Amino acid sequence: MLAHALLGGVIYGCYFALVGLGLNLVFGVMRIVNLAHGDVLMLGAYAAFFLFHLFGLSPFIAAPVVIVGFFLLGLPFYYLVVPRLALAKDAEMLSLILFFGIQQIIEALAAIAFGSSERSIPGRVLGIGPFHLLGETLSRAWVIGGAIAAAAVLALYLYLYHTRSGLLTRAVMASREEALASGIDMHRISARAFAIGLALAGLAGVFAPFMLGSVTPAMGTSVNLAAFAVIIVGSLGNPLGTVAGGLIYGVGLLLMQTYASAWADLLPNLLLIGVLLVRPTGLLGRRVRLA
Amino acid sequence: MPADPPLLAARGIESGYGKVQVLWGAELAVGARESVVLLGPNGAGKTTALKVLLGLMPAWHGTISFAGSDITLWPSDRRVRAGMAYMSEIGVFTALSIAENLTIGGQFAQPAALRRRLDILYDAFPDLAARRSAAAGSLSGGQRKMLGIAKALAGSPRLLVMDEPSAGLSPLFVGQVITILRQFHQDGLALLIAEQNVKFLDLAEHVITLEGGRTGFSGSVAALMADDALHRAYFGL
Amino acid sequence: MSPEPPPLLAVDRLVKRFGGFRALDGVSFSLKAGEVLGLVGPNGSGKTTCINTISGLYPPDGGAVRFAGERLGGLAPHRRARLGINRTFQSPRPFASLTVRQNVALAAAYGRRHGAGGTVSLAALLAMLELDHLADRRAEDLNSAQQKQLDLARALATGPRLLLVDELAAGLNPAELTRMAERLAALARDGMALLVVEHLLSFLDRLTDRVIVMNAGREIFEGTLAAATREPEVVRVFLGSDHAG
Amino acid sequence: MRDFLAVGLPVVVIFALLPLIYANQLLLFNFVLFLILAQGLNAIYGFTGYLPFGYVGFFGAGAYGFALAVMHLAAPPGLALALAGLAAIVLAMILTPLLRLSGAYFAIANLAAAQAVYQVIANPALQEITKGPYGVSLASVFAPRLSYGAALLILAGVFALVAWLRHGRFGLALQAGRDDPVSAAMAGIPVVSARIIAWLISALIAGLAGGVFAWHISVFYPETAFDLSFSIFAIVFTLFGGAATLTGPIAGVLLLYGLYNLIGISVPQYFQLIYGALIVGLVLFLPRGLASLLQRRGIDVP
Repeated sequence: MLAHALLGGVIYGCYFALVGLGLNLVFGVMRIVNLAHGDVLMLGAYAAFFLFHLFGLSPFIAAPVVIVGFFLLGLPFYYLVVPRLALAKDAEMLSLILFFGIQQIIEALAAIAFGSSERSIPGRVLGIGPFHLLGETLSRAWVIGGAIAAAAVLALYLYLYHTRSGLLTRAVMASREEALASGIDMHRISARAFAIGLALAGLAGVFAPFMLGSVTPAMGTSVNLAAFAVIIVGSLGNPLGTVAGGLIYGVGLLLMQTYASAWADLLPNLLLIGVLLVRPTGLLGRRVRLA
Repeated sequence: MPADPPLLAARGIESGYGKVQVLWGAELAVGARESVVLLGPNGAGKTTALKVLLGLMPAWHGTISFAGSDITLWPSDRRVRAGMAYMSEIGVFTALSIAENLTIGGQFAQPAALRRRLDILYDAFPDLAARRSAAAGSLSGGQRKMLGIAKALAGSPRLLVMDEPSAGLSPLFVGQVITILRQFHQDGLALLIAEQNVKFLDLAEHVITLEGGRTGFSGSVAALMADDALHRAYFGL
Repeated sequence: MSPEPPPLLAVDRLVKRFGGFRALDGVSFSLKAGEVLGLVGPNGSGKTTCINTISGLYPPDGGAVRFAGERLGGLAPHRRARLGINRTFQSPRPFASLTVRQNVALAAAYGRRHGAGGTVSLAALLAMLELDHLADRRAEDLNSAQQKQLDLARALATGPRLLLVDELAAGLNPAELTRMAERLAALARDGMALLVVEHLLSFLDRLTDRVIVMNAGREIFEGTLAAATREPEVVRVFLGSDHAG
Repeated sequence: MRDFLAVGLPVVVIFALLPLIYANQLLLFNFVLFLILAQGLNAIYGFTGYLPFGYVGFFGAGAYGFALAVMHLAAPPGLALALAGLAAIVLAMILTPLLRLSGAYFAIANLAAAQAVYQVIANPALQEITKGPYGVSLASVFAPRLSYGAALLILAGVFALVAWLRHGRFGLALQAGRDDPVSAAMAGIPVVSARIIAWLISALIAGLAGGVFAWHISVFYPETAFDLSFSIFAIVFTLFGGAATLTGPIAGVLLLYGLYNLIGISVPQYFQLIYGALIVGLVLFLPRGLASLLQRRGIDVP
């Protein structure tokens, strides 16, 4: 049972790393707290649901569609909203309230458009039969969801560390001030990072029906709390630190579900508060700014 | 006196932070291939002046031109693309490697041109060439300064604007910085260096002093020495 | 021989580190009631750090600050204010959304030590700093010179015995400078001890002739201002080389 | 006191008289409830700048504090109400270290805390104590007119408190600490302890609101008492009217909650949509709320 929980935990860890990844990228580059992150994920899940039920398209096709679509929506959205925020005195706090408002809008629109009933995609569309790994039998949908999440994390790594645009993105994360002084076009880089953040959330959403269970318009808040737990446990402002946070979270969640299932829902919240109270700098790295 | 219009000219610059006005009509000009040292004690507005020239802070009043264009309202990335480079007092990204810092400096260059430029820079800065993939944060203060210069030069600028390259440096390193800057200046690079370290006057063809956010003295080093402008700018007594 | 009374402020080998950087590297000096001491030096020499450490914003990493004979240790800033230590800020930090009167009244209500400063009324304080006609304006609507006066008014409202002044002169016009210098001089005549960090030496010159010159967290000269500007070491530090003599 | 007499008291009196001419007492009660909650949020957000997304956690703690006191101690409503307030204060004391965090992290951690409290109370494993997800019934103490009256008393107290915060030395000290904690400390203000007091006061208000809510509706489920809409509504009403004033949150509640009910509760999503759009518009164009329209012209808004 322990081996199963640990193995499942690693798979879930990869998935939750993906859930936190976009949020952390946006925070790292723009110092903006995207409270609508979980709702973007929810929209990705609905996109996958409708592409499957209306057009019979599998999540493997929905994934690239969602990535490209959300990326293209993210660019204008950035220019519409974020530059105005940057002018404010306390941009971080204001961004939180602003995206809270955006979250409410998305959630309401989703409820109006899709209704509030629970939606799901049958797991068999990802392949039939159980999956055997290291002597354990796992759900095939889990393994695929985890593998795609790992691939997305790897893709972001390659972008950040092996392209010029990725280098400039890391430069902005390292020091906004020096990035400006170096003549980096902050808005171009930020808009791109913002759009990538949305695309990653959308991708996580496509596989949410298999990893998180059924989809509802109201799922955003709990996804957000999980995502914040992941990035705060990991390393705030450093997207790749999210992997460690995701793994800790995933393994913790599966262990809780295995040994204390009644209390498993508490994990993200307790982890979040616990880390913030005990070690406000995050377990692994960058500081959470203290008041 | 050169008849050509200056490469960079700033007229009547006023600026500041929030409600605190720091510059009260500063005047500055740098000719093509000229080196200008901006002298003044701390608090005189040197850093602010440079930031306004680079577009990192808005000019409340006044105009700035560079290479014949009015750049007063340009964003800073456009100014850098047009041939201005800025080395801030920090100068480098400590979290990134030496090679990455240089690539950021040359972000607007074509890959082939950047490679050629980096070869030249690594020749000029052998310390950096030996440790290309080391994090800039692992360098000593003097080496960081050298990296900052190399990074600023990676984009092959026409004008290098520097904020206190001597800050935090031992006299030995100050000498090295001056030597390397002289070398690039002789190859045609125009310099505008804000300093309180008078040693940099060795490099200057023209000196401007800032006193309380206004241009004080403007002239040759010899004239500066003849006048007691220097002592007045620093001690105000 | 009656023993000399202890100085009001005694800073003893004070050390403050930020990471590996020693912003204060063993600074010592003392200050008596009614005395004005200037603190000068290039940027980054540790002057403001010195003020921040004495006022309690930074805990010291070594050495001691004694006030009226008592060691302050890690005493919180608001308690130091109530003991009679106060300060102004290099760029003024008013309570932006409160009125000028509220700014000053709060400092008087919370910061005044027992039995102190009963002589100066709020109205007199506002009048002295030319803020009386602005009393009901929000602090954020003042210009920078007025905000500096407000910073000083707020510090004075606590009835300090020691006032730490950080770069008060920058941004003031000549007439304002003259009035400010006269005000500070008057405070010293009334027995207040002043530690004045200042770049504008001509301003400092009107207040005191006793200065400490700092460089790299250490004291490199103590004496009169005039002597300081002739001291080769000081000139070297200010100008960065021995170019000018 | 002037603000209380001019603005607060008339509102209380109007809501005391309205049941005589208007029959929907539950609706009136909800108005009073949101007036209390908005001012309670105002006490912490308006005066210290800390925005508690999980404000509903204190409300829920109060509701369950009341319910548990009635169910297990057979406490009379007055005592149960006091225990409701106490429950919220205890929760706030446990969460006090969150105040060390800067704004955004504080808000999120507070939200997580509210969720955690909900998950504990709704947990089937605790059915013996809390009745878990099956909800509580307090029919034995049901007395809608009394509980409405109690809500009005709480409202009057909360109005008086906020009026005092606006002009009293303590409230000004809080605002000074919000504007600049460093210079506030130099003015002799104990910024941290003042903030903690405001935090406990704000929690107490939500706890009392939760208690009186439990009393008034008498049958409810964990998801009713911990409904995130309580946080959202309180935040929207306060932001819309203008924080750190007495009138702002009142105007927010009367206008927005009035609108909410005027159009009808049947499609709550439309209101969520409108409220979301309002927040976005406020942040981008009017971050200090309606009150700032007047304040900008130099008019003092009570």
